[in-house]
Amino acid sequence: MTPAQTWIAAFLTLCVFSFLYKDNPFYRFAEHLFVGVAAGYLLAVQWQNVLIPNVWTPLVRDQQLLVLVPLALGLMMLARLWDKGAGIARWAIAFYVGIYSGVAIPGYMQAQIFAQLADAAKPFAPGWGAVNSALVLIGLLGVLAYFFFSMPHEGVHGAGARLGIYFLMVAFGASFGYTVMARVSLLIARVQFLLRDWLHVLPGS
Amino acid sequence: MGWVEKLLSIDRRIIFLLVGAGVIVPLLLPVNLPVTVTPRVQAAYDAIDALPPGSRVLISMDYEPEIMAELMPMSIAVLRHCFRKHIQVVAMTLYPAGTGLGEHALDVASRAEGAVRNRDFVWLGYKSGFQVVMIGIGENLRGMYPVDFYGTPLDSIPMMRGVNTYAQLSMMINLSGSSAADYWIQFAQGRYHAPIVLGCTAVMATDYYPYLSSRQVLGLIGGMKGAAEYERLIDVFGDGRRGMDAQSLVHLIVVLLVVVGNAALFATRGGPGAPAARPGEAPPR
Amino acid sequence: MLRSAPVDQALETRWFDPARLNVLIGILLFTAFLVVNILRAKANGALYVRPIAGLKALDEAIGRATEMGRPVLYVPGLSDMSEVGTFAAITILYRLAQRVAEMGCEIEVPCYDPVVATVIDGAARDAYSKAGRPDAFRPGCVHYVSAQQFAYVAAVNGFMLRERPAANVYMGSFYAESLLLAETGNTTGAIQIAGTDKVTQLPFFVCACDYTLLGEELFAASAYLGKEPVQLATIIAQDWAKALAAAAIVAALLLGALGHPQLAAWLRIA
Amino acid sequence: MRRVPLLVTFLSGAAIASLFFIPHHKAQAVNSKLLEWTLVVYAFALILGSLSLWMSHAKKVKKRAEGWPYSMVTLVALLAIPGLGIWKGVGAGSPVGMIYDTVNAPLASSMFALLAFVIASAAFRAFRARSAEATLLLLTAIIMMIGRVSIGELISANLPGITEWLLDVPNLAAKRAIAIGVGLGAVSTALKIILGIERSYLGRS
Repeated sequence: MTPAQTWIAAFLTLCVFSFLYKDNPFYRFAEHLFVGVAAGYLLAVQWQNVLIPNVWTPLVRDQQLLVLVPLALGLMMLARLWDKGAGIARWAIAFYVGIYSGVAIPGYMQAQIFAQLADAAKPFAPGWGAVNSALVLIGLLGVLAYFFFSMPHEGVHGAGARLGIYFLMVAFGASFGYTVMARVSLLIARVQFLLRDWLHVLPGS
Repeated sequence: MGWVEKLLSIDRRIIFLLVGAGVIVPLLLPVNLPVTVTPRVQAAYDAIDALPPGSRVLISMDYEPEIMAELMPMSIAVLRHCFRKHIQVVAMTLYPAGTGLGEHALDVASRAEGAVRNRDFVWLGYKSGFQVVMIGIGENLRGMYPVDFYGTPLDSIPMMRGVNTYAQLSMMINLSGSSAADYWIQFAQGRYHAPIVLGCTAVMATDYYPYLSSRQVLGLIGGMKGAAEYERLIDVFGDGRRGMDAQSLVHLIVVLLVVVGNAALFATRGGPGAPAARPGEAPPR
Repeated sequence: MLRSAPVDQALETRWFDPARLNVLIGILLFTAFLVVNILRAKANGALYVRPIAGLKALDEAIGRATEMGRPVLYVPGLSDMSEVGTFAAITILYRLAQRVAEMGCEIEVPCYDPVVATVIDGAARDAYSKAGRPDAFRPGCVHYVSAQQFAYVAAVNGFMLRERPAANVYMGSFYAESLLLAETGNTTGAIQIAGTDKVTQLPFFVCACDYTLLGEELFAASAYLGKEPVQLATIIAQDWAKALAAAAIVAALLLGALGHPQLAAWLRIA
Repeated sequence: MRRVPLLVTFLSGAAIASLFFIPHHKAQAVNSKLLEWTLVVYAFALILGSLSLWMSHAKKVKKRAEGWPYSMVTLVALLAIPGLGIWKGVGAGSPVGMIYDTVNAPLASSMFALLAFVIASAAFRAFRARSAEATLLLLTAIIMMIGRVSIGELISANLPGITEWLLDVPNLAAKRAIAIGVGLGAVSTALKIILGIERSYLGRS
């Protein structure tokens, strides 16, 4: 980054942090700038990385007429700009939704269900490991019981579900702790930027 | 108003100041607390370390600047490790804004280890569409990337000789800040059986333990702390380790806030000054 | 310039991958469960599905909003149509909008994804018609805000602070923004009900909201709210699949211990 | 005509789901093509969204509504960035790339870093041990927060081991059950969509 870029970046960083004191014009400016730049950037990227290589080049240079299909679907999407076009836009939405549903079915079945089943069915580790393997199995069955909807949580099933919720809470606690860790890391990096790259009071990387 | 109520109604800006100080002070006055290596990071290191010199790995750096704090230090550390071991790197990103970051990581790491572009690494840059790219590499890498980021045909790059699918790559290393990691597991690992080492943000880390257990992922580097551990393993002092003092202190502050908040509430429970519960409030499940 | 030898790659010419047979059987079995339960539901009507705590609260929340004359805020997650959580969010909104229309209170739906915004707008209009009050639909109550995570959050937080909705409902796929949204909602004193399949965000919703639908409860909720036999049947099909999964694990472990590892091997993915 | 979108969803979904099982290179080429088409549809949807964003801010400016100068900032960025991007590209080193690094990146990372502050204040006011479950969640979170950083090792050499166990056993059990459950939920939703049982995405049920 050039010094001018560093100063702009530092200014914008401080604009955002000023929100911690209270909502103010600097923050509002930064927020609106952010919305515009982000939306504009996404558009530019889609143009350069999708519309040019996947529509323009194959159509104009290579004369692949098949490209007319996605182009037509895309234009149908734009028909939504008018109230009467809603019906036409549905066709494009239907295609889009169909593709991603179709990808999801075998994708989830394989990588999320079968992979986990296969691993859960692995023989127990020897020694103390077996205790852990057994706990994992019990927790797994308990949480599955919790997510069983067609029976009331009573009797053995209720007890299993109760156990399941405790396992869930420990897992949530773990995620929680890690999330705190992640956000703190991001703040550290921001402060490093301000102190090192902008103010030069920290040694360089 | 008793002291407990006063404490509970403290201005949140005082807490913000506390957090700010918790980050700034240790950065200015580091004590360099020790970093212990955890088993999952060790496993990631070992998996990469076990590759023979001359192996080729695919590294996808799938993150944008807002979370580079967590992923850039580990990208540099992993790349340095590869270069040091003479493992050739095919690098790419699935995010347009990741191109500058990936280039930067390669630049820092290659300079530190004396690696050379097109001999020790190739930079493919950005391509759009997660699944499209991942399946594309599984079928025909040159179909996806006829040329590298700088326009050099892959066919004229010596280290790319014979490389055209996951089958010719010893490992897929994903340094990811998003669901791209799930797709790499689903496609590169699930469909094409590439061994995967994953580096991700700390938030994502706990979600991948089932995949570690099922060996769909061989090792896991989580967040800035994971990067710090990796830096220790390859014996360098980077941004990961530099941040660890502040990380420790702020964690301590957050824990204290939880404890104090709960203790204060406990002290007032049932007392005359107890804050009335909001209508509709129920215990969280 | 150095030229490498052309890459010799045998092209795949098989028309079926036998290693994926298990996945195919899994899908077929599940489809069968679905069909059987739909037939059962059509034959005898009511199927039992246990109540989901957060859902009962939805009615309470709408009632409170109506009494107070303040709107209900509905956040359909920060994902696009490729995410299943988004579909659940749309279905739940459809049911919610019907009740809102019946009770005669206002709803506000800011959207993150432009495609989702178009889809939800259509669904909401339809829900109002179905409730018999198409005129009560206020155009513009469903709108696209920003496809940038934090720009979106800034706008929604602003709405919460200014308009003080009586109830905030967060349903769908949520990411880092969950806590910022739920915390702001908490300070305005709204009833908050959340549901997400993104597990990492659940702790924040659990702590900051009054009710939280955990993981797949989100999917179940979308079916449950409709109370239509066909939708309930899908919940039961999922339960059957879960029971089968648990049985398969236990059976594979037992058989494995007795020296028959075939079932465990069959479950392995390729 | 009302049934056409349902047919489109069914055909596209069923096709791409079947292609999962067909490794033939020609089938896989079709697979890639279909996925590529969705990228084009998305690009057009983004144009649609950006137009609606433009219109809402333009309306504010036209009406001189409260805060309209901020909307001007958004409009200028929304016009200038795609213009520059189409003209000069968006890669590293291009003007848009530089604007991204100088404006968007610091804004986004600062916004993200705000979360560190918000978490701390929420930790004090909202994270309450109001029930056995919530207590378990908070206790796990505290152990994780302390045990995963250096300071935890100074407190007790066993802490890192405990956190690893929490991740490896209860966390694994719960996350695995959730993976299976969410996977089934996803497969079921996707099946319902393809089979036309779930139609709310088309604006009618």
